[in-house]
Amino acid sequence: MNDFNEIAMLLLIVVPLAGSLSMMFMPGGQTKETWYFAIFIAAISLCLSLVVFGNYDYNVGGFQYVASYEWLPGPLDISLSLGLDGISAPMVLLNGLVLFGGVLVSQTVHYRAREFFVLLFALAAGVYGVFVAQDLFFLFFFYELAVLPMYLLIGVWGSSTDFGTFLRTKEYGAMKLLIFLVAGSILVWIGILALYAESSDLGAATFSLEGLGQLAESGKIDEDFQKWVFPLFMVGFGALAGLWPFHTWSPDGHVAAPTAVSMLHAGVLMKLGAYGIIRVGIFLLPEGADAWMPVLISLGTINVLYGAMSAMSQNDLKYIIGYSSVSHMGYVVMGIATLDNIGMAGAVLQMFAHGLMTALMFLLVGSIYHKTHTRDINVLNGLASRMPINTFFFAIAGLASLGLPGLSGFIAEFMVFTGTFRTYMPLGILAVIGAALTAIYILRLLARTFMGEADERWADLTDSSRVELSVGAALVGIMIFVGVWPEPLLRVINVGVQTIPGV
Amino acid sequence: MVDLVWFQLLSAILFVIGLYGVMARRSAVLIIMSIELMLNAVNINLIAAASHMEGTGKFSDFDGQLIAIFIITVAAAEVGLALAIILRMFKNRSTVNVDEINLMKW
Amino acid sequence: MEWAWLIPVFSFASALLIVVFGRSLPSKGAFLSILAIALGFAGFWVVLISWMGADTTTSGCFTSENTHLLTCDYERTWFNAGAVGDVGSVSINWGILIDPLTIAVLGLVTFVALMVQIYSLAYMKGDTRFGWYFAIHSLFAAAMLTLVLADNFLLLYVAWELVGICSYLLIGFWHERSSAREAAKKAFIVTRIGDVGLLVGILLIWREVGTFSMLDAFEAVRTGAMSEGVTTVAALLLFLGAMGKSAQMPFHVWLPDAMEGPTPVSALIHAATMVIAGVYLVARAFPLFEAYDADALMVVSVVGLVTAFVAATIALVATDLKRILAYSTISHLGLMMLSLGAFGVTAAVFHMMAHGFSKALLFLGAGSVLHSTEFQETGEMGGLRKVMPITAILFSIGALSLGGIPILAGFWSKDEILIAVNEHHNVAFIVLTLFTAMLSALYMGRAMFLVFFGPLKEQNEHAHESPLPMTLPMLLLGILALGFGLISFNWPGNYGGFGTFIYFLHPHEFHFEIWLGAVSIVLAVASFIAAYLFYVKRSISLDTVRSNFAGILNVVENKYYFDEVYQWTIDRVVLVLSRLIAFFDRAIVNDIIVNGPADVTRKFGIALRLHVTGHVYSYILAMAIGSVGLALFVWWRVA
Amino acid sequence: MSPLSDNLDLLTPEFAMAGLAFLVFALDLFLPEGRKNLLAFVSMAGLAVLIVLSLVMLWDEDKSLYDGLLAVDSFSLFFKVFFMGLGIAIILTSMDFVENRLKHQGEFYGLLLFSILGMNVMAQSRELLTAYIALELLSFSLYVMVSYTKNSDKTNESALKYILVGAVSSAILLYGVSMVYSTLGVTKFDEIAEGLAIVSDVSPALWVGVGLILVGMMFKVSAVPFHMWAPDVYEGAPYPVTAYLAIGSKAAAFALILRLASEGFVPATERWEQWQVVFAVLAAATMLLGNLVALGQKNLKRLLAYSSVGHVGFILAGVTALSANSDLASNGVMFYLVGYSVTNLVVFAALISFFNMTGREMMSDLGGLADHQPFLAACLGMGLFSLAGLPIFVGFTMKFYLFTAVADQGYLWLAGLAIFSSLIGLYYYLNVIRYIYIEPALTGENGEDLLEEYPALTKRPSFTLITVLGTGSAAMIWLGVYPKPLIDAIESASRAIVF
Repeated sequence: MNDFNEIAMLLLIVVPLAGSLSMMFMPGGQTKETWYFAIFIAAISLCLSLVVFGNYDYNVGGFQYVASYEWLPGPLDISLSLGLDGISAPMVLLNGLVLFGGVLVSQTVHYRAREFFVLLFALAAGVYGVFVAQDLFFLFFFYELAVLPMYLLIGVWGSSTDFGTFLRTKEYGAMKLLIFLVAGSILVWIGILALYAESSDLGAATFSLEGLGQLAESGKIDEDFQKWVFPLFMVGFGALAGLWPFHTWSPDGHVAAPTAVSMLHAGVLMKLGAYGIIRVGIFLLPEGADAWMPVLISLGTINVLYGAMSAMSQNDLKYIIGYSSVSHMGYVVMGIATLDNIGMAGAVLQMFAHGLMTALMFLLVGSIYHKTHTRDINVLNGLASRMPINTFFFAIAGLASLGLPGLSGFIAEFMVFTGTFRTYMPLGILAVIGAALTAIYILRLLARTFMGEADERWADLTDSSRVELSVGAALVGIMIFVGVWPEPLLRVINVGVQTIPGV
Repeated sequence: MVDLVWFQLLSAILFVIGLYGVMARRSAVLIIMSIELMLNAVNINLIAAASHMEGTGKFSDFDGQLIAIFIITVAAAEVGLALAIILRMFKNRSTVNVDEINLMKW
Repeated sequence: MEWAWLIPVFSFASALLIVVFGRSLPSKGAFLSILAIALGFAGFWVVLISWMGADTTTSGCFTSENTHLLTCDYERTWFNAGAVGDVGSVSINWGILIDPLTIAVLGLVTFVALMVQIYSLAYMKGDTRFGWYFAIHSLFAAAMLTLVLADNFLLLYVAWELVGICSYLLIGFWHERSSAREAAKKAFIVTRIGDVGLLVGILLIWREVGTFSMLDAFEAVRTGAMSEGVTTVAALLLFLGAMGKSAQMPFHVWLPDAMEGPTPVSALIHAATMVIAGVYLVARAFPLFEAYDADALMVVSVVGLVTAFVAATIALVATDLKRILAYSTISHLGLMMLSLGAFGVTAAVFHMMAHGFSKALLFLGAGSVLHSTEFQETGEMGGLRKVMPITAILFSIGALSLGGIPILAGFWSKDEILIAVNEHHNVAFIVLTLFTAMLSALYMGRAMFLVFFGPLKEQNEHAHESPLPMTLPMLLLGILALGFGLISFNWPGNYGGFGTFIYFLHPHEFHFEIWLGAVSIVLAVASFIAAYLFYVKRSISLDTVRSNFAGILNVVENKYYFDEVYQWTIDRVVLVLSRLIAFFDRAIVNDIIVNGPADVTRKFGIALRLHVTGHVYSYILAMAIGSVGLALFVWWRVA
Repeated sequence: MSPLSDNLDLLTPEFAMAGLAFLVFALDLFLPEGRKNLLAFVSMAGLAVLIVLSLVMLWDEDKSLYDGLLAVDSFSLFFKVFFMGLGIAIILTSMDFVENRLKHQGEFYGLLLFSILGMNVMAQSRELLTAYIALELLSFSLYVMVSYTKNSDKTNESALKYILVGAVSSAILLYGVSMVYSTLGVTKFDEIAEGLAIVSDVSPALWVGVGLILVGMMFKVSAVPFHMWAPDVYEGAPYPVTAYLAIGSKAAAFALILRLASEGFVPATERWEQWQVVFAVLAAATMLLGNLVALGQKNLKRLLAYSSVGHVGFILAGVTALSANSDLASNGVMFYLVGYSVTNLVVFAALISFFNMTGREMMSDLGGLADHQPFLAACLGMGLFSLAGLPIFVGFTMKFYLFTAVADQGYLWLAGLAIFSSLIGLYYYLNVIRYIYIEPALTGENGEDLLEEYPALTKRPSFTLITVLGTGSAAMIWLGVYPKPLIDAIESASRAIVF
């Protein structure tokens, strides 16, 4: 059984990667067939994700299905080590879900569909890789792999928008996104090299998370060293998590990105950053983390409030959701920065919850944009009467976003609040206020876009397609399920959080 | 015997003159000649060093002279090649003034 | 009683079923909703009876040290935050807490909800979103019942938010109207401000006590584990939540606007049930409020009194029938708060129920009028008793009850409040309370007379009495509005009156303060007569009164400019700040801090390329300089 | 002291290579104009045979010939095979170009073979004069190849600049050699190391000499501030020659630098640690300037020239990190050389293919390439991503390896700077990718469709180029995800020079 799981872990990376490579050789122009094949690959990935998540034994905890494949022995000591713990297991599941949903709704991609899926699966493979890698080299390898296809995905299949006073072209969005994220990753890279050099000085040169973790645990890593290296990871990974003030790539990226890419981008990609802060920053540099947490949690709080305030005066649906992502990732950051078992578990759950919620929102916005060719909430109106299903889903997603109990977002935010109250109470209060601000922009969006009398120009609009309906229903179902009964997810997360040093 | 330092000094002066010529001259042919001057500075240095310290046990072979001969040979070939290119240049552009040879820049 | 959790679950299930299968169900699933709430009502009786028969030996039941009441608590783990057994982990429970307070409110909610849903069958007939309406109604009922049953603050908060969202959805039910849309948004956001306080309060209590269980929190307060400062702050924070939900000043602005929703919704949510959640919360968390020096209670009573008075004055001048009722609701909610602030838990709960039945009745009556005349302004009505007699009678019962005419339910409960206020507060309070009570009678009389008495207008001649599904619920509610007050008496048997059923610390035998009762009766009757003279006989000219108080009236008619202040705050502060931040984000953070270095780098690169001049001698010069530099550098490093 | 004829057989591949070159020259005389293509195949076949021959004959050899002038060890074998392999690839890449755009095809291949011979000897030489001669053999061949399209003004100019600057640089190099010679009296690397280690006085002559030798090397690899010739020469030279310059001559120079540094400088450990930082500064300046200046380039060849300057900076950072007790840095440098060559080969092959079709070489000309040449676009895109250092391509892995080595030697700041420079690099690589994938196809000057003007754009690239592109791309990915076999070979090679 264990062998089976180990293989499944390897396949998690191999299947999308192989799918990506093999699609390169498919004949071009056959959109439908390509889509079917993509669904096939995504379905396998989803099944694998479910399998590894389902088989994770939360009674035992720790890293499971640990397997190591020799890659470069010798002084560098790099091996493809895989393992799953309570933090990465939900993330793997999330990626499986969002990927599958994203591929399904990419039915509307007709232009160079083959290349689109090639890149999409490369991205997915990277994301899976980051979540299961137990070696800094591979973690970083997959991290960059997940970022790289974004440029083309946005640049080629994205859309440019003129906002009157300023213009956001897809080229700009794509370029900024990639440069920004790679700029973040260079800090990470420097941090990784510094860690390696340090471990080499200590006579145990390695990139393996386990080895470095043992060094950290034994307290051999100098505290001053930790204190200057940790911010590298904090800011580097933080950039991908949308940490203020390194967040501007995110809304602009969303505005330019096509639907499936936005889904994956906000749904899972931003989580890589937060995951990296936990997995690399806090696990390997506990003392450094401890010293920097006040800064991190302050930034997280700014994220929450600033994102919400910015979202409030946006007029483009995607900007609103983009800034809302910034705001919500703030809760993740805050939860992490509490270094508290509830706060941290809340952060991980928030990653999952926000992933689903925001994916759903982008799906729906994509559907609206596809049909109306606008995302301006001043132009759209009364869509509820034309697209009741879409409206319903959007309302659910919006309500999840404003932290309505019974939906996944609430449990997560609530746990973050509790964690924060135990550690940094004043900031916790600000976070609660931030959650209230969310209501303002979400309701504004709902009121402007969906409610009211529909214009005549929207008379011919059709509701969500069957594919969108099923994806939306599935996502809503999971959101409600997690909101009502989070225990299946939380018990896994709880044991994962348990092992974080300093918690 | 004259001290080695003087030879080194002579060689250095020659070399710098050659270098100056390379930079100051505008005709490609004269630049080539300046380069020859630099190479000859090298040769003087080598031969002086080799002959000066013969028998001190430091220099077991005629290395210096050997190198010098090689340099002379290679330099001859180099000049030949360079002149061919300059000739080609003159045929195409009717000038060998390096001031005018800057189609490609930045 | 362990199975009491089923009561909300019925309604949850019905909501879910209607959403998923609604289109293919007969009557779009409305019957499911009614069935569920009827089961809930039955459940209420089961709970009541089994509680009566229970004692401390019953599983889960014990006598509360705080209230001295028989309390039953049942809980199951919902989820664990943090691994089980770890330091700092918390188990979060589903739990129900059954004590008389729960039971009383349970009865109110299930009964009124049942009535209103039956009423809605006819009222909402033909609406395009008929099924959706009932789905939310069910969801609301479920959430409200959960709120009432919850044994921990977290679950209460969950339900609290859910009722809020249902209210939002129902106010905005006719979202095609922009006023409805705005009202819904306003309602949600204003209450949400209060919710911030509530959540912060809950988390603060958790921080101190380490659990969300109410009983544990009360215990901590009682034993002094929670310090005075924290307790007071927590209580005030909870009260902030209550103020939002129960439309206390200055958060009352949403409730009048909420009248944009269908009238049965106003009856159920914005009169009888949801808005009392705040009062319920304060009553439920009373041990927190009354602990130590009960500083928090002072705040509660002042807020309640001011609200009651201010809202009453507005109700007096409002012209929209539903808005009159809405301000009346606010005013009465204020009275309940005032009562709580005066340690009158029993009185508050009693009034909550009496008001609930009466106000629901009034709204349903108003709905009946609206349904038939399609007018909402009282100016357009008059004399309707001639065409809709049943409605007229029932509406009048409700109005008289709220006005405080003896033997009707409202009289008894108002009297209890007056007694509580008289006992615990100074003269100013009781005077103002009495004055408010008088105003209450006055505006009730005004509404009643303006609508149903006087000459019938031509435009209303086609109006007709409403169908049975509408009148029957009104009738049932009318009976309660008439007779509910009787439960306050000591009846033979082991029932010792309402004050022995619900109390805090010690039972209140029913008693009657003669002079207070007399004053209040006189005031109420006089007010009704005055109203009759003003609005039916027109024997006292309104215009002279108006001209005498023109300045004040202007302020009152503009609702004390609350809306304007809020609007200004939002337009000039929040939105401006938001635009500022958005602009800052785009223009400063993005265009300067992010794009800036990138542009500078690129321009620098472009400028830097000029060093490759294209002249071969400059290359050689660079090389020469480089050679000298490099050689010297090597030498310098070594030397 | 061994006689000159000692172990002469170990040089068989070199003799054979010279013979092959002469054979090509000779055959050229006899072949009719239309059949010159045959020469390419002869050269390639010869190179292939020589690769096999070298592998069979020299496997596991570790000999020093002619009293230590030449080394036949696994290091030189590695580079020999690498260079000859590159030769085959370059010939494949240039065949179309040579056939359609150049005269005197025979001499082209012959000169190419001679330059490879020079490169092979560079990798083997352990003595300054030998190294110099080999270097000049390579340079002279390149001078001629650069000026191959002799009627083009640009080509003339680049050839003239190249030879003038090159001659000056070799004069400087020789002057450095003469200084070292006149102070230490030796020219062999290992003896230089001994001399540097024991010499106690810090005579300027010696160290300035060492510095000037470095200048000669740095010119060859076009490190800042000796890089200015590179963009001009790259731009003016015929496309395949540009590719060859960027890939081959640079790799050979680095092979020489590696051996010189690890046999001549590093063993004098204390001294090396003193002036190691010189390399670090050179590296830093090179990588920063190369990448920065590339930001403003419009011409693809110039862009790639500056980009290669940037990469040289990275490799120099690796050279900085050479150490007597760890082979990580030399492994890293070699891995980088191989990876960079493969990647650049793919990029150039794709660009040459495009040039063959259109004769255009500006960045904006690539607009819409993905639409009419998806395969070309994909290869070019992958190559550029690899150059930018993104996974799953070798560019990422090689950078990671090299920078780790740099950081491990305590030069974390240099590694950090290198990583930062690659970020700058990413921008302009992405810019090219933007044209390929995002921008619409360019229309001609009169608004006509590019496709109409260049009907070749609708046809497939030639078979030879597809071969190069396909294998190159596959190698790029393969080395990126599983470099172990290559690293094993590199480790055994670097053992020959490090320990």
